[in-house]
Amino acid sequence: MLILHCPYCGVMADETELHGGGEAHLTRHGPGSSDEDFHDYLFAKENPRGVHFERWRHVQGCGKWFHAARDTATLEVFGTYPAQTTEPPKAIRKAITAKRPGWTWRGFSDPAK
Amino acid sequence: MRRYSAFAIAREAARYHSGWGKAWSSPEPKKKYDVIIVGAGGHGLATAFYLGRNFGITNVAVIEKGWLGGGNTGRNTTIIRSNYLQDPSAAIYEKSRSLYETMSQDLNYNVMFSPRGVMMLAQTQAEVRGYLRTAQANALQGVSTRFIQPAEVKKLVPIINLDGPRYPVLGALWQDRAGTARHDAVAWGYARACSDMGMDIIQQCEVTAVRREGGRVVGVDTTKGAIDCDKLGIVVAGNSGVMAERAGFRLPIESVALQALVSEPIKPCMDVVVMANTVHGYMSQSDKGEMVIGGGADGFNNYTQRGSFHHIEETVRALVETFPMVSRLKMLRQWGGIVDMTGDRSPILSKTPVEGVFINGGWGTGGFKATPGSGWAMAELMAKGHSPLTDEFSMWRFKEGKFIDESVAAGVAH
Amino acid sequence: MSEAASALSGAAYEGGLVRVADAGLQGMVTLRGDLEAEAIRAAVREASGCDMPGQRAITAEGDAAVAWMAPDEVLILGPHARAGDTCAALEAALQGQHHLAVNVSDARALFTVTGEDAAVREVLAKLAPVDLSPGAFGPGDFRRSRLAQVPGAFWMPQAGVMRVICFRSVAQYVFDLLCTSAAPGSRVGYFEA
Amino acid sequence: MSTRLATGGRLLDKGRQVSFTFNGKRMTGCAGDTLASALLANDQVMMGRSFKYHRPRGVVASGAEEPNALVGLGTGARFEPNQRATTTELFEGLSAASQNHWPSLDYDIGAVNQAFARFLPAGFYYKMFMFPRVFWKHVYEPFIRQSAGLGKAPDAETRDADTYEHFHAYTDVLVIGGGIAGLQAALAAGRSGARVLVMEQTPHWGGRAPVDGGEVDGKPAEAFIDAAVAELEAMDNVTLRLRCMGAGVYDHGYVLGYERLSDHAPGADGPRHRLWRVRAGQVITATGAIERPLSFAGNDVPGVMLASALRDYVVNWGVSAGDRTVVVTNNDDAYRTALVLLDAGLNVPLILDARAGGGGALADEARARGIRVETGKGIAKVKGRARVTGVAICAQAGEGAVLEEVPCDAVAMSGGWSPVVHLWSHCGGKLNWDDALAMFRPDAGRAPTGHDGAPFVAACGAANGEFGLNAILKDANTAGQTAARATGHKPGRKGAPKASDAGDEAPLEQVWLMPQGANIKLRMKAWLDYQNDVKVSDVQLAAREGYESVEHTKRYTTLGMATDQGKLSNINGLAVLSNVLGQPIPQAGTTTFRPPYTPISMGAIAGEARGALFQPIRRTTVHDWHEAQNAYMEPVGHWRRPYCFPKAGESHEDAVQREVRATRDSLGLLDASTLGKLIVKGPDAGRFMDMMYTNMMSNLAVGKCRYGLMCSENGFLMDDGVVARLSDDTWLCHTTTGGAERVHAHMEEFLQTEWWDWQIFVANVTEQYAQFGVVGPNSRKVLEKLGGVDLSKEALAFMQWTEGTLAGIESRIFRISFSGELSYEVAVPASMGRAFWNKLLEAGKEFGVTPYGTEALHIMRAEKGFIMIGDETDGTVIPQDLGLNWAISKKKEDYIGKRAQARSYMTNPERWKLVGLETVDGSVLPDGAYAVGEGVNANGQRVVQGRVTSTYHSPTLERGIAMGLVLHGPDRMGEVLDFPRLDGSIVQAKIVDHVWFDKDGEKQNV
Repeated sequence: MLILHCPYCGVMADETELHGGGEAHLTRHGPGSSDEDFHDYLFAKENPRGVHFERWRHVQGCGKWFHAARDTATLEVFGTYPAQTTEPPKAIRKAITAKRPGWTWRGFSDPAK
Repeated sequence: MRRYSAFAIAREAARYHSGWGKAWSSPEPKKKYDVIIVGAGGHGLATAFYLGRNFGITNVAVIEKGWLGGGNTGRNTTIIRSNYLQDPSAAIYEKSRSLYETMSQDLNYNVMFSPRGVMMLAQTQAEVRGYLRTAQANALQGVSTRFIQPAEVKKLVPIINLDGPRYPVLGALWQDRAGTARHDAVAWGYARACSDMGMDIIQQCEVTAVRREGGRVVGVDTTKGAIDCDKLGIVVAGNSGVMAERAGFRLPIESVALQALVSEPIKPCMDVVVMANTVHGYMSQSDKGEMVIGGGADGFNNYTQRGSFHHIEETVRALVETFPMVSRLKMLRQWGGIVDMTGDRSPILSKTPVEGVFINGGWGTGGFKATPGSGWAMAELMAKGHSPLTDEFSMWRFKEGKFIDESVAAGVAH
Repeated sequence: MSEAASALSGAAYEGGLVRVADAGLQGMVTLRGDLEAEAIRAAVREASGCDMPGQRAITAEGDAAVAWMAPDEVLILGPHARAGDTCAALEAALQGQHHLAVNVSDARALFTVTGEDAAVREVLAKLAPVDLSPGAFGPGDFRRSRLAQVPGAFWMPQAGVMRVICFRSVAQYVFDLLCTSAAPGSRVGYFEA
Repeated sequence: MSTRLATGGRLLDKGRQVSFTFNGKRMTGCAGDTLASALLANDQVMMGRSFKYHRPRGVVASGAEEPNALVGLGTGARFEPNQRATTTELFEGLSAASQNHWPSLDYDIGAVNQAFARFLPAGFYYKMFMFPRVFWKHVYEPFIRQSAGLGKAPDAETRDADTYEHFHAYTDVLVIGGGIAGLQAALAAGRSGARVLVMEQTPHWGGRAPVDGGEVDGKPAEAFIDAAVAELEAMDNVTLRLRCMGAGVYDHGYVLGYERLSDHAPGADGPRHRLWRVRAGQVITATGAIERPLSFAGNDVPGVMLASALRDYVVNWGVSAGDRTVVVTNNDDAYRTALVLLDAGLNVPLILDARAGGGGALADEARARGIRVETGKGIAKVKGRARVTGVAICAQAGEGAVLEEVPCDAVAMSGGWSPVVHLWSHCGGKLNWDDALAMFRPDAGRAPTGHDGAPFVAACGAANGEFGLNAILKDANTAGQTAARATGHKPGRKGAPKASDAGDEAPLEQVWLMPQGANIKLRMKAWLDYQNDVKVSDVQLAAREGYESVEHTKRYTTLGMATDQGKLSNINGLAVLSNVLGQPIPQAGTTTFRPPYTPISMGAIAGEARGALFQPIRRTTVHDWHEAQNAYMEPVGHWRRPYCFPKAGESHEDAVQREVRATRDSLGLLDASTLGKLIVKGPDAGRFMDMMYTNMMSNLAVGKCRYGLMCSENGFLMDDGVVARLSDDTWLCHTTTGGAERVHAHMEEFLQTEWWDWQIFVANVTEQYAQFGVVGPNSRKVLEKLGGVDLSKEALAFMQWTEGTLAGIESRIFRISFSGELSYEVAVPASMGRAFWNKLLEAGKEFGVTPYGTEALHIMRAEKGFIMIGDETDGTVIPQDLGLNWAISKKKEDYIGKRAQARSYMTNPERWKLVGLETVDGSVLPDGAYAVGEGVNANGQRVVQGRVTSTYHSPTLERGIAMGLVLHGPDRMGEVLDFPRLDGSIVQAKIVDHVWFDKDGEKQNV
């Protein structure tokens, strides 16, 4: 029973107000992309035991999509941020580094490096 | 192996059961095996068993990081059925169901397969059509199912409320040879039989790396040292993604927590398994008398194996609506199991980009019922390089857009 | 428009912890746009007489109010008969400014829950995963959440009064929920000062 | 015998007699009794039968940990099985029945199992019942099921008479447990100004302290409790709840509280149970500790009880379990029981202290008061079957040779205490083994962590392994202050009050089996798990057979899996297992603690969601009218739509056929309000629409409508509907019923997470409008009759829309057709929906206006060859399969789903394609039937080459028509396929064009 901060509403929203949307920071691959890229876009989802970036929608609330950085093994939430970005904000990445030094996720890692 | 029987028990009773030996041995690993199976859950042990039984491959180790049968094998709701819509699913689940029928005798271990019948309620017109279609498909697949009318539903399940204010029961898809089994016993029975064939079941041993040479597997590193092998089967529900990464490839799988609960035990009141998919609840009664209830999956990646609450809530209210007497029972225990979900919610039984490495995972919510069939098919795949039961379950099907989607019976209407 | 009917035609429930009533026809206009833009703020002020509310707030003036729905959305409340005109006025005022103004008066139902302040809070707290203690929620606040199994929103024009909005099609469900939550003998006593 | 004492009973109101029945026998207790104490007062020590061997069982404990005293409580609509007598408050008229026996508690046929106990060791069922195979289902299993189970099932046709509710509470600090630790923690936290919620599962504050004695600040513990409660009650920021159990601790500070409001007063106003759904910043578990039984032969004979429970019964409820009580212990605490019994005037012939060195100050006191104390001794065996008659004494160090037999009618046993760590552990709190105190206690360094990664649960008092009033109060005070600080409050300086602890206690000695060398016969009678009948010998057998992990042992023997979840048995079982394996206890580890702490009612979990509130029913503005016409309604999503409107005596099938004919002949009305309506507006709306739909939508002219298809990114057809262009920058999208929310979410997802720089707003206006299909040759006439809008062919051509005032009501009129008839859909504001519907009915009278339902809608669309989402599509179908290539723009570079549809299997010519199907004999093809091909596949399954997607009897064509997906279908017109029926017979159908009705569109274009 998660509770996540909605960066739009400013509330700590109960999981029952939210809808999980899977992996964050996807790059859409449309016509012209390779089979490999298209497959990865739709199916090859990150599934780490540890730091993970994912999408949530505050569906029973302001209706906005946001991103969360969360540990899938401890459920610790390092931070949430609006979905209108292609990479996690530096502050979020720093917050993760403080708790999980040496973390990486896809191409992202400690901003100091 | 000491044969189990009533006579053996009677003999042992005379000496207060002091003569029973170990059900399986727990040896230290050898330097090398023909085949290593990672994961001593039901599927992994079954794979080893059929490698030996069907292909004579017995130089096998089953490596388990925890205790055998300690994962989803012991956390599921024990339902066994094969009334699937799509041909590839029906094939492997029906194979599985038929193996369950003789499993106790095959293993000389009573797994209490109880062919009490599984009923899937149709509560909307769309579900009626969906299950009629399934019944048609099953008839051609050699799976014995029937679409039954409400009166027969009530006869089979006296505690059901046919006329709920929200979703009256319009009929049901009924598979009378489906049922339940004692989940732990399946793992224990296979373990004992594997051990008896000379296979090594190595518990408390984690595989930390998969060693490869020239794109081919040569062995694994474990917490009990390096072990060589010619072939490697990864059968680690809930951890498939993590193990695949150690073998150097990615899987189209996500891990989520699936919720389940049981009530306090009561005297027998329901002889069949009932699944109500419109309202998201299913229930059966264990031999101990507990009502065994399956809930939904959390909508986010999760490795905690902890119970969550709101899916339980949704399930319980569905059951109270469908079986009003449930209202005055009590929830005894709830838990979560980590299940692997693929892009089409069907499993992956497949070769992998690493030669000699085979993957069996992604069973989602359907793993337990598939245990023997999955082991049978996986053994054939590993021994022969292909199996008609696994051909459609390749990990590359997603790239082609060739899905095995079982959710279609619950189509959305107008 | 004498034949116009609200979702439950003025149904009311008394005899429980609080009074629950269908508040009748209510004008509601959804306005989406850049809430920081002066043109939008001015148009809202012009159309409602209210200031642009801040995050999760509601401002009121006379029979009008403006509720913060999302960072790019407000709900303008006013008399039912005037909603169409409000839309048209916004449309006219916001020529050239990206926005969407749409009359949603009939898409929704509005209920009024009145009674002892603590009891009113309690009735809602049985349904919504929201901290409804006086320190966390009070007049001026506006909250979108869920009411048991459906989306809803609510605010307190004053102590002891809660206004609850839901979609029109589930008006009966929400009314029944509120009445059930207000059933006699179900006082919780959590919000007593 | 057990009896009511003249003195004692601090919780009783002895002046108020309460009558109740047990197994039909009338009995009397006092207000304040539990059912268990009242039964004891009536000399009813035996309260049930065990699960496996059906042995007679008496009450063992006095609280939530009770394994034996389970009863069926109440009758009829308020019957509930498996209620613990120890936590059931007595009320006037209570009716209870013992369980798991036939024909009666005293004479139980099932008790024959005892005679076979030797043949029924742990896991016996895994080793037998295998032959002959069919016997499992028909003989063995039914027998096992019948003898297992506990209470009887509530009646199937009776409906629960009670109601339930949920309550969402937010608090800084949640204290679970209202003993002195909980109260002190609450005081410490409450004084800081933090919001505090305290839950106590019993109806009383103070926990064990008033029974165990001791002084706080120089006054009796009870006075401290009263003062603490008074101070807490006076704080505005503190809420106290009795009869409210902390049931489960979940992730991110989520806690379930289970409040039993009227279990003690059935039928009272209000809900029976309330489920608290708490979000707490910090959780303090002050849940106390539970005494452990000792494992000796016959430790399950009625009359053998926990020493603390015997004490509780005397002090709290003024009842004695027996006149002569032998105390057996491995620690000093049990001496308190002996002293309390003496104080109550009861006889304690003997204290058996398994420790060679005996006890401390309390032991001295016992001796001083004349009690015989034997050290280094234990019980070899309890005498008696349905009731203790005496004990046989032996040396603890030996193998059980009997030294002496002592007559008695009760045994008080104490094997030490186990902190209640359940709630600490639910969410991942870890434990340490304390070898001196022989218990697992919370490891504060490995507490459960919350959303911020910081610990959010702290245990205090006995739950934290602290014993003695001083230590408990200090620990609790610290926990309260720490929790306050963690939630941003500043705790005061005030320390814990000083308490007077009893004198020195001698250390406990670990005793896991009595005597330590007990032979197999004794071990087979030494119970670990009372309810599930698991004995020391069973655990030993499991370990010997290789079930070495604690999870294996638990599952093989069923230890700890009963309704008490092993509260009394887990540690004892674990210790026995560890001893067999020759490993220290912590190495074996514990099983996982799962919520709830004690079972909670399903009714409470469902809460208000039952009956009409089970799920929302969405209603259109004319829902009531439909119901008043006795329409047969079908659920579609959360909506209910009329399937048909049968007249009196008319079958559903006949009604549907009538509705179709009436519509095609004259005029039909359809409530289409459930169709989704989304407005898409903005400078970039055109290109957005082109991405959302497979068709080109940006070039749709204002005033016109176009049928559009929407796919998922995975290529599959997900929705369809008519799109109208309202203005230069605004489109109105119709979706399927129930599709509105899904499609809206789909649009918002792409807008917010993919193209957030595009200027578009989407609004869901589905419910703003009531929308009605006015269908049939007379549809124009009836609308013209209503008047106000020019609906001539010239003014409003097919696939156009207009706005105006129809019959005085502001309307938007779409000239579209899903039936092939001349047809309009009219949208009016929902507040005018019913009024407009009435006007349509009134004006339509002269045309024989016929409201029709979803099935007639289906038939008419099928006759016309239109596909239906959910019939022709099932999530695996792409538009190309349905011959809808005309609706897929070739000009567009991209749309959602386009890339997916280019994958190899999507372009495979072997994909089944949509065709019409006509049975050769005119009959209706069975729903879902498959067309078979030649032979079988590699898995022995019949080869198939197509399937029916929808099938109807067409009243227009007076024959069966169907649509289906068939291999190379469109190239095989005229071919006849075989469709097996479920009975095995074959129905043949010819492949035909799937448009039957008015292929050229002459009717809809008039």
